[in-house]
Amino acid sequence: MSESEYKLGIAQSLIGHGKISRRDFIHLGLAAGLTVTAADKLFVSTARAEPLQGGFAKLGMAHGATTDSIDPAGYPDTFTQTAFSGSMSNSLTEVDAKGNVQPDLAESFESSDGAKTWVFKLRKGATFHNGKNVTADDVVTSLRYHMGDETKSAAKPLLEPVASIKADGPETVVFTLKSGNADFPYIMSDYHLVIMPAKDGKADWGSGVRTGAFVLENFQPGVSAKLKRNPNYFKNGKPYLDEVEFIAITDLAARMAALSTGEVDYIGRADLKTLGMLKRNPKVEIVEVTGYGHYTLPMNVTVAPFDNPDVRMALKWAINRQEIVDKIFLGHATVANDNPIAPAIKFATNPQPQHSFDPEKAKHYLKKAGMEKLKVDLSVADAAFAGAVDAAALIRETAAQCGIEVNVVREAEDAYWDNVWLKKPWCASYWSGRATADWMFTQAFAADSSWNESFWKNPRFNELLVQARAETDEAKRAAMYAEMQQLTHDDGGSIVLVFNNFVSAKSNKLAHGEVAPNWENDGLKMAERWWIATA
Amino acid sequence: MTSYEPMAQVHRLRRSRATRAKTALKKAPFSAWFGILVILGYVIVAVFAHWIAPFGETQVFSEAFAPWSQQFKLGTDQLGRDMLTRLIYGARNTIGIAVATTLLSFAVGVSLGLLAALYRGWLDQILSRAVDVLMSIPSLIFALVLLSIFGSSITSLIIIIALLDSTRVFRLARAVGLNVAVMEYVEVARLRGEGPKWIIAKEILPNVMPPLVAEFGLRFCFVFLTIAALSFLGVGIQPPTADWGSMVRENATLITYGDVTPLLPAGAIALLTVSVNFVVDWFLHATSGLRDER
Amino acid sequence: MNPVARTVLQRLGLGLVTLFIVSIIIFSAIAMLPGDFAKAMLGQSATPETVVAFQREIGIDRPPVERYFVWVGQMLHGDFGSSFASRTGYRRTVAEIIAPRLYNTMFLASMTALIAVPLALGLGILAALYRNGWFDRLVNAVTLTTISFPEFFVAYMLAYLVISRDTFIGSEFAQSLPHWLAVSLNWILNAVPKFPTLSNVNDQTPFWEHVWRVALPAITLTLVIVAHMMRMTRAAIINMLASPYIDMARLKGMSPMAIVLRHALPNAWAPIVTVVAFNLAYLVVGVVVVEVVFVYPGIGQLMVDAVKSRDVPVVQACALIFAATYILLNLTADIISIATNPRLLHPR
Amino acid sequence: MKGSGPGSREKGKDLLQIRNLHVEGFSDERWHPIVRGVDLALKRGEVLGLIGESGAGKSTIGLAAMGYAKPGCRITQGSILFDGTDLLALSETGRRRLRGSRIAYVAQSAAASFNPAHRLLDQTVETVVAHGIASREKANRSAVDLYRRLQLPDPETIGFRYPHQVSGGQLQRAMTAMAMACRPDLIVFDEPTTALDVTTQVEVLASIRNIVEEFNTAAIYVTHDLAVVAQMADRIMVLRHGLTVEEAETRQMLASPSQEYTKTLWAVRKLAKPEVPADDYLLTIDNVTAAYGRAVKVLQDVSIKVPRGRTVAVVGESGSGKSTLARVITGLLPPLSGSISFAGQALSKTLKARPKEILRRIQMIYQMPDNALNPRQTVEEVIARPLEFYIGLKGAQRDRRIGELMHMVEMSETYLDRLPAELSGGQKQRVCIARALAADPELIICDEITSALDQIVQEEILKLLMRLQRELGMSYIFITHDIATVRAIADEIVVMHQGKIVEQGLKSEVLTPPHAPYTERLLSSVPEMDPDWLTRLLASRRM
Repeated sequence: MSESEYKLGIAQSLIGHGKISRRDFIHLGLAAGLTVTAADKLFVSTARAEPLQGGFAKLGMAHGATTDSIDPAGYPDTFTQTAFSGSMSNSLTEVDAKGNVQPDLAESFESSDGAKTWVFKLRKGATFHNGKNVTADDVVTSLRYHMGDETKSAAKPLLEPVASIKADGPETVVFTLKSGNADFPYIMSDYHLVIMPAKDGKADWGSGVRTGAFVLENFQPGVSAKLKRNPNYFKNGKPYLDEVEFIAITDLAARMAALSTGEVDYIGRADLKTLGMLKRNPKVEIVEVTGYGHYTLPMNVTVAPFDNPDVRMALKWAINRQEIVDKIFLGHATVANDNPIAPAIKFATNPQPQHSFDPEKAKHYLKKAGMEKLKVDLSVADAAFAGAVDAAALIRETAAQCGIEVNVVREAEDAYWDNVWLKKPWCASYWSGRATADWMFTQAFAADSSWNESFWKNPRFNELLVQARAETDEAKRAAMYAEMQQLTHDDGGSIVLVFNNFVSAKSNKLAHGEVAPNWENDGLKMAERWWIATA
Repeated sequence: MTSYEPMAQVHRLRRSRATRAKTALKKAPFSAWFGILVILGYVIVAVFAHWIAPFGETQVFSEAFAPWSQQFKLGTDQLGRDMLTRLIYGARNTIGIAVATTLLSFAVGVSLGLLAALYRGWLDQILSRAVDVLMSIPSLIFALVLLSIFGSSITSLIIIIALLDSTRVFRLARAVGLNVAVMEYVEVARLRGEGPKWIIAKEILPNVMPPLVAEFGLRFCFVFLTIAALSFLGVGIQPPTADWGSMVRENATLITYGDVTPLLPAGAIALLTVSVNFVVDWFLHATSGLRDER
Repeated sequence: MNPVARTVLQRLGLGLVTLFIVSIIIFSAIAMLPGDFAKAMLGQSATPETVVAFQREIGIDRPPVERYFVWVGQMLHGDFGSSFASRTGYRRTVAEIIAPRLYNTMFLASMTALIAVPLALGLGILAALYRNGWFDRLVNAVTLTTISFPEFFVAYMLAYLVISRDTFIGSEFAQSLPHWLAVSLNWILNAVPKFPTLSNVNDQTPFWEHVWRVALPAITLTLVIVAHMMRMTRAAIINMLASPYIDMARLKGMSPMAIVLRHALPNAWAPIVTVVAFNLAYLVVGVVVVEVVFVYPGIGQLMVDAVKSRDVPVVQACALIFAATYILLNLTADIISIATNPRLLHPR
Repeated sequence: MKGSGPGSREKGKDLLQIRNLHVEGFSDERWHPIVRGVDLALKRGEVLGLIGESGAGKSTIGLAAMGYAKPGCRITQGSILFDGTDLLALSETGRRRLRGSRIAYVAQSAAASFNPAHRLLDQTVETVVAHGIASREKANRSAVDLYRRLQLPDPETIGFRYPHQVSGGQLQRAMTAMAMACRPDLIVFDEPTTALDVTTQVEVLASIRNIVEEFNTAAIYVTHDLAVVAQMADRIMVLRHGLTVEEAETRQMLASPSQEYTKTLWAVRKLAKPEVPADDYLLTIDNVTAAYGRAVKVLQDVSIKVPRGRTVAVVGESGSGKSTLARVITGLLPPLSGSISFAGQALSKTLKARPKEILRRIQMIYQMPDNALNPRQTVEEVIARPLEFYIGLKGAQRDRRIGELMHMVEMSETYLDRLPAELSGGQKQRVCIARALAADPELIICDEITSALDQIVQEEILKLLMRLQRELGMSYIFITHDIATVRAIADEIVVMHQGKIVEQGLKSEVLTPPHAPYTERLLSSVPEMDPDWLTRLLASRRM
């Protein structure tokens, strides 16, 4: 090893601690016989490998409203989810970048009784921001906040299958479920189910005292939230950043401009249209990950003509999904196949045949249904998902070639979920996706789910759903889930159009590891996981 | 001229309104000519949109964001619809809606304003106070609320904006109407025993036309921009109907990168409003009878 | 009674009635909107039980008429009430929600007014002085053009100017231009100060940074409102120039500047201040679009947000503030009109 | 001037010489001449009267003497030598320096010509200060002095008032003070008393004459009123259609006008009609009291009887309530008390309550035909409407009747498709008369219908009305402030002052002494064609 190589080695170790600048490092690299590019690459990869401590990041969020609060019963969008759940708080578990459930505030969890009883052990030494130890009582109170008749929590249906929660000593929590569920730990990773200190037997969310990597310093609803590093965080070394500020920038153009001018270091939901142009900016990088989220067009199968499976099939063949991916999502999405389970999720299959735009097949099924022509209303608003109206416009054009007249009804954006979804026979809908097949099916396809958006009640499907949930043999489970996915594909009332990508953009000042796909903004935990790349 | 010998005066043919307009046009400055030609152009495009446009309003082609080419003169939009076609239909929809709105707003505002000016008293009080109330509510936000209640259909768009806008028309009509209502020829008509319909239609209205016509142009521009702003906030004219406001909004992020696509509809809006303003300017100047110094 | 005092009292009384009616209109309008706060908040994840529990907690399960009178009762005690975003033990009063937003809005409005009003008056006076000359035509054409663009477009264009300082030279557009043109355009762009395109401020923002942050919105609004005020100033002055006393002033040998400033302007204040008041009111109540584009936390966006989430107490308060602003500014305009008109100020 | 008083004036060198002046005005899309080659000379201390009908170009010449052309006018030819300097050759700045300081102007309507936004004193001294002639304090003191000399009340404080707080006659004097402030060499008086009541006019004329004499200022006095100019001018120039008709010393001009046109001007004053006593009464007004709002009563306890087929002249100055009387009769202003009966029947107080037939029988003609004719309606439309409305005439019948009416008012049918703007003042008034006649009325209320017209036209209109009365037998209520008109047309006279009737009766009774005191004052204030009239009147009043 030459002297310069030796120096380079030392320098490399210094990068991790932020003690050497990119420029100095490249100088050393040149001395060691590297090219500038190679030295730079080495610097970046080393820097990534060894996160730096310290620094301040401004993160532009695509949401934010004056009604936002730190109450975990709400958290309607990425601002509150990222700033309050992901950065400030912990749930019992979390989902890693590979899609596997990992303990978070819990240290371990195990099941018994056919996955009906779950025991979670809490992490020792985990404290709230005010120094108090996290106890099983806190966990029980926090979760009960989302249960019962009086709760207003959006997470209430999640905990519906839970029969009882008990504290077993200060460090153990025991869940008894109404029926077995092998994926229960995944549910405990939900962003609503954060652990708060108990106060007089009630979850104290108002104080903002949580367990997470950051402590809330200043919050102006709809404007910004500033958080400071929690020095006593239970995860060693984390977080890397000293301070983060979340800024609500709901206007797309403004968000893009803010990143371009360096006024923020990161933006969620980048503009797909101008992504190509944004890429040209050498100071900006795109962060893209295929998520679990998907856009659907649920048909109410209890209402004519959607009660006829052939009509449903005709419509499934009358849509050009690739065109929608290309035009609405500009390629930043994956064609879906009327199967809500994203390819990255365990047990995902791709049922055959792949549904694509085929006027002949569409006409064939239409004829099979005993119809020459079909006229249906499609109720949409961009409140369902951005681009829903445009997508409907495209569907109208392709369906027309199959003898189907799709009348696009523009619904009001306000109260869309209240007035259109689950009310109109055919509408647009969005699912941010769930980490497991069971979770997804249970919420959106199970016969008794209040969110069964197509009112689809396939006996075989529902039978399999219950069996698979409690089945612990992986191979058998896989077979069951494959059959269920085939059923939703062939018979189901939801047209699953595409899986969306989470497309965000950051300045090269920020660095990160592998990005988690379960939620936006690195599984909502970017503040905890990301760091400043260069000194 | 004196009437020293009234009967002997040489008979001079009264010039018809058309010839008057002709002479006025001849004297019109360049800006007015420019404005008139542009407005005419827009009207022709709007009326004959169906025949002029190369493609259908919502016809989709495979290539989105196609560059300018022989087939797509101005390229295609985000869904692969021909930009030129959208612009042309946008002219029809946007101008049509703005004209309808402005006409309705004037029908309501002028008739009520002149009635208030003629009768004064409690009718004037009630109308004026109602207008005060309406004007004190920010119109953009109020329109937003009303559109959410009644839905963003074109009919409700026209009616709501027209009603909110008619408050300003009412004020102007009332003010100019008051000036005319005190004229002696109106008194003559009242002494004759004429009803309000005659007095407003025949005695007052013809004499308040110049300021009202000028205001019509300005309100038209304002309505136009209001619709664009509402489209920007997502409650204006709804897709897939082509309209310039939402076309700008859909592509607004492109501006940041110097792409000219969103400039086209915005330019179309601006060109029209500038033209209308030029014509109004000239019209006001020509009818005010006010002569500036040489 | 002094005519000013009489007008003020009379108009304030009327203003109160107006405010009362506005509150009824807004309340009924919001009541007629589909959905309510609970449904809006829960969105897709709503279940009937959670909605009912939510409604009960914030009291919107009561009939609207009852809620309205409760609200009026609070108002009469000077209490603007609590936002629906409040929770048990975590009260968010309307006043504390609105106060910073109102400050921001007033800040932007005053800054714009400080630029726009003197500019408009100055340009209007000069245009009247050199009427029909090249200066007049130029100012007229430029201002006409600026009001002809939708304001969000003006806003985006300004933001583009700032962004393109860095990106212009590399853009396709620049490459399609001749080199010398691209270079000189780039040079001009670099002369533009690097105004922030993001005007987000909060209560900890220092004063001068606040000023700096609202530069772009203030310039946008200036471009939007200057034309109207300037044209009215010009028109009002020129209108006065046809008066016999202007002829008299000319025959007294006054210079054109003295005629405009001393003889025409003092009599033209009434229409000018009316238009200025109208535009100032617009600066307070009508800038929601600009707030959205520059992410400025003003009261307009707050009201739009509150309408979307059906947060009735906040909507009501915003509407009343807007209406009061409008009434007070108009009253001010009237007072100035009276104060500048000796006939009204000193009746015979 | 007439060599009376202490400061008998000596005339000095030539001050102003205008040669071959041509001025054009722009209207109807073209330039056409207003003044067509006028020569004029004025010596220091001399007063020249310019007289003529409207459109004669007299005001334009007055302004040209200042090197000024109104907006929309231009001086195309000629020279204007003021004290040896050609004003037209000077720069605008140079001319501006002369205006106000050496040549001053007194306008017709002081109320309109004072800037309403500034106090009188500020406006009086403005030129002095702006031209840098004196300091502000000195100018203020001098202004107060001028106010005193012009016999303004409270000269110390009147300057602190705003124009609207001062009466018309006082304003006109204040304007003279403003013109005098720089002690100019020349003042142009442009009809300074035309808008004033006769009694006020006398005082203003006297003040102006005094001050001009006192400072030995040269003046151009523009007016249409011969009697007035006779009091003021040393020399008179008669103008017509932009040309000089004749020019002479005042006394000579009055005594023996040489031109035919001048003689017609002189002749107007002599129209008179013998009175005819009443035999039957059409309209009876009993103890009527009226007010606008709750303000001061404008009419107090007024009783008038209007005989059938005769003319009652209601005479009074502005504010006497004579126009209010017309509004009460027509029903526009319901009286507070009292009653009116028409043709033996009680007349409803409000317009609304009156049937169409009653409305038809009472018609009204206004002072300003410009305001009384809808500028957007053609003559035909104007006359046709009452025919259709009251009588229900249609088609050929209506057209024939329109022709008859046009004939009655001595107008050619070729005017039928004209708009009011295309008619002269006299023609407009004829159209108004035709409109009134169209209703076939029994009573016509004429509210100052001749006062906006030139004298010759006035006479034609009066003759027309008298002829129509003879032929159609209508009654007239003739509201006027002009004694000459009263002499011409009235059978009976009602003199009003401050809302009350001062005197009423047959014309001969009222016009022959002894008069009521107010009538005396009114009658004596009417200027006469005698150059010494003013001097005599002032002398007699001083006694």
